[in-house]
Amino acid sequence: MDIDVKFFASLREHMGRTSDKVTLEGEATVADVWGQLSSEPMPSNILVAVNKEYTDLSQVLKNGDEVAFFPPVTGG
Amino acid sequence: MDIDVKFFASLREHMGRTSDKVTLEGEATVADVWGQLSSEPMPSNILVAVNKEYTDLSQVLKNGDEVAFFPPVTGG
Amino acid sequence: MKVVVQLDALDPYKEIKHHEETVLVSGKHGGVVSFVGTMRDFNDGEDVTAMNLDHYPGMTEKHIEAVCQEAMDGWDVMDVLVVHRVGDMYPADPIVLVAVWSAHRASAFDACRYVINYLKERAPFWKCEVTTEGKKIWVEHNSKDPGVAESREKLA
Amino acid sequence: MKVVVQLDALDPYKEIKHHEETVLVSGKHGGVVSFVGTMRDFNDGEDVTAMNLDHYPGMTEKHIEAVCQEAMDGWDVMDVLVVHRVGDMYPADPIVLVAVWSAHRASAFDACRYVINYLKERAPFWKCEVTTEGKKIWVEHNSKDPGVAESREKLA
Repeated sequence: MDIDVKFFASLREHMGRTSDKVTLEGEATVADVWGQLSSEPMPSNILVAVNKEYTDLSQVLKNGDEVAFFPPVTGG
Repeated sequence: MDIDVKFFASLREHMGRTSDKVTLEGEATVADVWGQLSSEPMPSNILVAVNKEYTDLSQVLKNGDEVAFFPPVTGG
Repeated sequence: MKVVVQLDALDPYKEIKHHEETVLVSGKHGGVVSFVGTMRDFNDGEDVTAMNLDHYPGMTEKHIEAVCQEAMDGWDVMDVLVVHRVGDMYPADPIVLVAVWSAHRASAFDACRYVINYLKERAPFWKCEVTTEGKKIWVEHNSKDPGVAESREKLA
Repeated sequence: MKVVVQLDALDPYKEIKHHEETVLVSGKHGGVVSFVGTMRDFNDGEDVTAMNLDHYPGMTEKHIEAVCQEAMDGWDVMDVLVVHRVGDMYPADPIVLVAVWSAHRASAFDACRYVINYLKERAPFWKCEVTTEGKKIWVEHNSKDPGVAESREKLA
């Protein structure tokens, strides 16, 4: 399945890109997406969203999902 | 001693005047002022101020004090 | 800290801007919490067409200033502005503005709420409403904010 | 209920007036509580000259709307307006406006505080500050309002 990936803020600079595309075989979770993007473990403060809802690394994905990784939010 | 008296809001209408002057002999309290102004007892919801500070009927007065009587406040 | 009681119409947001431009140092406060109380066109089931707000000149300002000072002493805030109208007004007219500037929002919320609650409890103002039938009604009491006792506890 | 995320400069009090004139029914609300967050010219001991506010289009609006809806459901309020800037800004620029209209002030204070607290906790925005030396610093976390947990308890 094909997954759209987005990075924001300091993580975007760290990863050197704004977005990416990942192709995974069989059942896959957000953790599998991260595993394809980086050889480092995901920093513990990084937040995860799938299709614009907060979730975590264990969420199972489906084809076409949008997965976003970003640091703690600082709006307002 | 001479006391300046002020009435506000619905009490002003009830008393039929905005202000008054009362002359008292010897030691006198706010209660004595009210006694000179009206034969009725002071309604229990009426507030009292002497020289623009809240107080009660027992306060002892001095010459020239300004005594105000008014209903519960409703600002803001 | 500034307290104004005025007969003139009140434009609360112009007052906030003016205060920021003339009194506050730009770029230092992180936030401002404001409360604007406006006249409603109904009360206790009656349609209200006009209102006269009576006050006790001198005592009113003194007590609002005391409440503002308590807020400045009780919370970490940078400035407090209160403007309160008196005289004749009409539905939707702003009656009172309380604005509190602070580095952090929690203090600004607490202090603003404290000021409006205790202003309503202690400042000598009296509302006299005129109904559609031309009846004059002295408002007997203000609605209570359940937070009044709470703010007092925090300050104690 | 209206939520706007915009690149344009924010004039918070013009937004409040515009909302009152176009959306609210005149004479029905008793008060409005607003919070305006402004950019400060310092942070953690550094002088700040500019800021870029990043966001996640779509997710940001969705989460602010959810917070506003929680406030509308949780308290007796008439309307909620949020306008939040993104992009480049400078010290003293307003960053965010939260305004809540209500018949009674207690609900307006509670709901306004809830919205700004949970917006800060959940809406995906990221501040990147530029210091006087030209250094870019991603702000790592927001200051906590001790009232966050409190509001949550009230709603539960």
